[in-house]
Amino acid sequence: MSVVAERLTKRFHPNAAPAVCEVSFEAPSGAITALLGPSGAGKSTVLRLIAGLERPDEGRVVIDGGDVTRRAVQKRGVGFVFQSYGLFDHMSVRQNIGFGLSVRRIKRGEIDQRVNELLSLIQLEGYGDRRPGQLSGGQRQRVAFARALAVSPKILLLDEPFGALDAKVRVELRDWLERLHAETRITTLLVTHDQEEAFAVAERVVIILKGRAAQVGSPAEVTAAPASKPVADFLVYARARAEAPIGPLSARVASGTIVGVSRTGDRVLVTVEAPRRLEVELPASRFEAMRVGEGDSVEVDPSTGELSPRGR
Amino acid sequence: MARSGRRASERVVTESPGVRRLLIGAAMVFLTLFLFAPLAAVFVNAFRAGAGAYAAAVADPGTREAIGLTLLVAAIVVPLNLVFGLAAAWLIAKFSFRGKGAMVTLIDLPFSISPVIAGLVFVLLFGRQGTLGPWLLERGVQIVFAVPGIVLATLFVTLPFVAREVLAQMQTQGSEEEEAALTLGAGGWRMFWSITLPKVRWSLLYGIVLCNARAMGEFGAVSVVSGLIRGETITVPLQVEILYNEYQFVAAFAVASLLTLLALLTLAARRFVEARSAR
Amino acid sequence: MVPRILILGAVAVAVLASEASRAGEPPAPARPEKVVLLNVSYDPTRELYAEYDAAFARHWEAQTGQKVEIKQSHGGSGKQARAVIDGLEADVVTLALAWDVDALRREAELIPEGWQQRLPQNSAPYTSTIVFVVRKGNPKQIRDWGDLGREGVSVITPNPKTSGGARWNYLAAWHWALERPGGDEQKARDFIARLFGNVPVLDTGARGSTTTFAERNIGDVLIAWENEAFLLERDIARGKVEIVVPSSSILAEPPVAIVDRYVDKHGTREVAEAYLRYLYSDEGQEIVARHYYRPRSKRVMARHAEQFAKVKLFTIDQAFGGWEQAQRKHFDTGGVFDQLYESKR
Amino acid sequence: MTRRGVLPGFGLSLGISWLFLGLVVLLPLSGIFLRSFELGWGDFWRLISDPRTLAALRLSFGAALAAAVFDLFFGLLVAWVLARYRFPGRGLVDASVDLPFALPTAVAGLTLTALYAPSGLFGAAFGLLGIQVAFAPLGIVVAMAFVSLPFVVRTAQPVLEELDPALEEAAAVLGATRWQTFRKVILPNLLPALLTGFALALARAIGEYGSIVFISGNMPMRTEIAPLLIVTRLEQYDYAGATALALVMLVVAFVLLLAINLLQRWSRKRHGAHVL
Repeated sequence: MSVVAERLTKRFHPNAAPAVCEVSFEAPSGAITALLGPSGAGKSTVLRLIAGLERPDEGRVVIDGGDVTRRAVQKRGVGFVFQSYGLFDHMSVRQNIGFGLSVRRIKRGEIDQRVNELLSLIQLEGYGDRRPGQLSGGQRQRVAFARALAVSPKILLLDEPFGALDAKVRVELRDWLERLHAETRITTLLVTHDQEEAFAVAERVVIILKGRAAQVGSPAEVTAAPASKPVADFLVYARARAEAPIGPLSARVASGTIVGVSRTGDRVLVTVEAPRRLEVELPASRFEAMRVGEGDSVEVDPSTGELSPRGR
Repeated sequence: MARSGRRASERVVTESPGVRRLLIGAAMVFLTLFLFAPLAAVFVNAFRAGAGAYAAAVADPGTREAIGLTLLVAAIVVPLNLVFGLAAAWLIAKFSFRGKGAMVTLIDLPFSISPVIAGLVFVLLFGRQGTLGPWLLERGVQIVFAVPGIVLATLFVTLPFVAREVLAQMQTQGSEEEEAALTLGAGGWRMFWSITLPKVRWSLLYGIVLCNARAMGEFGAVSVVSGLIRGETITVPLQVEILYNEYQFVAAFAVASLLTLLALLTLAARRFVEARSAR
Repeated sequence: MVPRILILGAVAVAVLASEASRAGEPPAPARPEKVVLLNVSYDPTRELYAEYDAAFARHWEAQTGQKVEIKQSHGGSGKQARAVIDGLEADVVTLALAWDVDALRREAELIPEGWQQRLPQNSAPYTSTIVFVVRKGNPKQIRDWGDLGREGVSVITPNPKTSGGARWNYLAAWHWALERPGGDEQKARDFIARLFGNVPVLDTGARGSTTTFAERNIGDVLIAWENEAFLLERDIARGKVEIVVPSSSILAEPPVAIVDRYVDKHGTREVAEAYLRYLYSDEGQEIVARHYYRPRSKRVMARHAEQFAKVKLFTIDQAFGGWEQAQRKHFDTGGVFDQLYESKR
Repeated sequence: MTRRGVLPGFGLSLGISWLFLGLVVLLPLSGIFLRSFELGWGDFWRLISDPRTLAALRLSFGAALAAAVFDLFFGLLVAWVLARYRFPGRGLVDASVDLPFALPTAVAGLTLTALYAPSGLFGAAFGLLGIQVAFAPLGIVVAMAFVSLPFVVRTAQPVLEELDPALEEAAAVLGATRWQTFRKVILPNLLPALLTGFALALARAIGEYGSIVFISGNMPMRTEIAPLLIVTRLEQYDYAGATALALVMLVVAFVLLLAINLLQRWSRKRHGAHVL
């Protein structure tokens, strides 16, 4: 059940540079493939194009040898785990997991049986009747996994699945994902900006920079021979971030001072001393709306690259 | 990040274009018949006899006096509402105290009470047969069937507007800036004028606009306490009814069109305020 | 801080209240330069008093040198009486029926017993009667009261519970049915039931009914005051309606009275009395006749005789033994009228 | 929230607030209660249970319910279109939805009557179908629905705008059709806001007076609404009857207000949406 992306291109605004530009790669059957890149590089859009949540302007999506580019999202047989989980807050955990089955008009008994299996798979046996709002972040993430797996998808698409979790839970869940994958051997695509995460779980890595697939290969290949200077720069930068000590749970947002601003087209690369050096790339219009410049204090969320002026 | 810039119409997970067009069409047909047709009917009827008749109707002394009274009532009621609205919003947003829930309910109450009852309560209180009426009338103080009654009834029905608008904004804003001002040595009034008021200025403005529209347009409560004395206790909405009853239909609609213009201005003000406060 | 704002509040209330005291209040020994009268009246007299007030002001100033401004309030007769009882400080009331004026005595002792004998002709300086207004050409062939109970005839009349005029309508119809050959109480009741069964819209006041009939084109026949019918036929709906006079009708006597309690408070008794008396003068009667009310003065009546139809008229005292009895039997809560409506359910 | 002692103005704002509420709301309202206590249960019951009063109450509640249901459907349609689609004139339409709030009710009554009376544009059209609108219960429903339409639109619209797109996308990926997604995912999330809008519309419709006296025809037992009956009773010097009916309406207003507050709390817990 391989997934092939062929020259996928997507523009959100007719006059702007494409968010995704001629991206091609193959995600081999039964493996985990990571889409790795900085925030705003277009990784999530690639994943959404594969899922059918966006329509490509050009290019094709081939799943298991069949062209699904024009196929509706409901019919692609994919499982998708959203960064914000997208759990139905008005349903119990059980109803959430069983949702995909119930819309297929499967019998109650079968649904219950399948849901019980999945609850034990995600180690939340006693939690079936709770509402998602009553669970912790890690538990909610696992429910989102179970819900995606319930319909027996051919491929599993994960959009920054651990992005909203703190460091400790991230590592735990990553291990759990590896074990889950070992059991199911389901073809998986994982979007992440975290090099360590990508290299730890993925057999294949697609590095995406500025909407283009900059390099495709195994983690070892990519590290050994970066295809270009931007890839090398990105890997160094991402490694530096991964190795920097991550503070207590709340320290997701770092404060710092802008030390450099460089413009390319409609995007701006902002360098922040915080006190580590962080680089954040964002659309020029958004940067201008913040009315900050070199020497100003800002707050940076390293996990998402969000930049916000301080003290407003 | 690209996703936040996506426009709703570009969603893939949405209705098919056909369904979309059908829903938009249905909504537009509905609003045209249900909302815009009555609006247009006001002006069509007002100008049925030409611009001359319209001007004559608006310039009629009875109408001019009604406009004068309505402006007077609004000029009394709106500032009182402003004082009350700011005080109540500040109190509820910033402090917890006994009776707070009751206070919020009381502020909301005029929204859900029939305007007729709003008029009735003042007749029962200040009428000659009322509880306080005889005592006051003996001393030459007339409330109902005079301007004070109209002011009170209008105040009753408009009481929630400023308070609710400002309260909603104060609750979302928090108090950090006020506290900062205090630690920097600002006095209470200084803090209020230079921090709190600017922070809530848009909701305050909108509350005032709404309050004013309601004050000028109130009919039910005012009609119960008015006494309908020509040139003295007739407001613009009552003048509309009187003209209607005098077979002066064009004039009735002409005066009604003034109130309609006020309503349209109110809507425009809302757009303006929303656009400004969204920045 | 708290007491200060309480004081501010109290001051504000006091300011509001002081605005309440109306002009021309303390009874002055010498005549003040200007005096204000409030005449609380019912709906169809708007045009009449607009002209009469101006005439009286000229007359009074010529006679005494004092200016007089007359403020008018118009509404449903019962509603107006209620407002006066509740403190609308009318110097004079000119209402649709004696029952409503008498309410000022019954409910609040604003006027003394025997108020109706203080002015000539039962305190009714003008009278009117009840007639029909039909569509041009009288397509439904309506000739008399009996036709209003026919199937397929749509009748417009206001609500007798709230409108003085409507009570005259109702009583005229009732008495006609009672007085027919072979008529009795039960037949009258049935007839009234049929008549009101033909009423699609029951407005609160006479003016509302006229509007319904003339402007909204509802109904085949409007039961109306004679003066209101003339107004329709000659001005508002000229060429679209005509008047039909029934075989018998009631002599409606709209009474006038000064409100003793209030004129004494305002010091306006003299001018208020003169205001009402002037209604009986030749000039007053002439204005009354011009507005299609029937003048009491034989001389004035003779001049306008051709405009008023000859119709057999009965008074409420003759036919019903006075307002007290009529009201109690027909219009009080649970009376004949309520029974008719409630039995229709 | 317990910040007393840090921020100034507690005493002052407490004084002003209670002064206004006391003088303008509490004192006048207590008058109604005092008056009805003078009645006693027997009298009160007799006044409330007479057929005409019952008919008026039945009409007021029935018509208000019908109007609120009408608003629920069409308000949701309008809110959906405004929140989800972009089309020419959308801004104008969005602004004009509040028209019934801003338009004085007397004007609404005047113009609706002109349109829906048998001689009016719509009245004539309905007449061809044999349906009478003005001066019939249907006219009352139309006026009530008109004045309270914005409540449903303005409660539902922000929720629709702020609903996480991931919810609908998740449902789609899991195989739900658009209609299933609407029914099982969107509607339950919308429910508290819709119910709040419904209750607000209901409260407003029950109390509405100005627009209805023009359009209703005011026939006892048929098209006489409860607020009008209060006025009628007053005009017949029947203070007891007016007060008793007013008390019933007041109690209903209280109950609805309580329900609205609870619904809004529920809704806010879910979405942080706020109305009025």
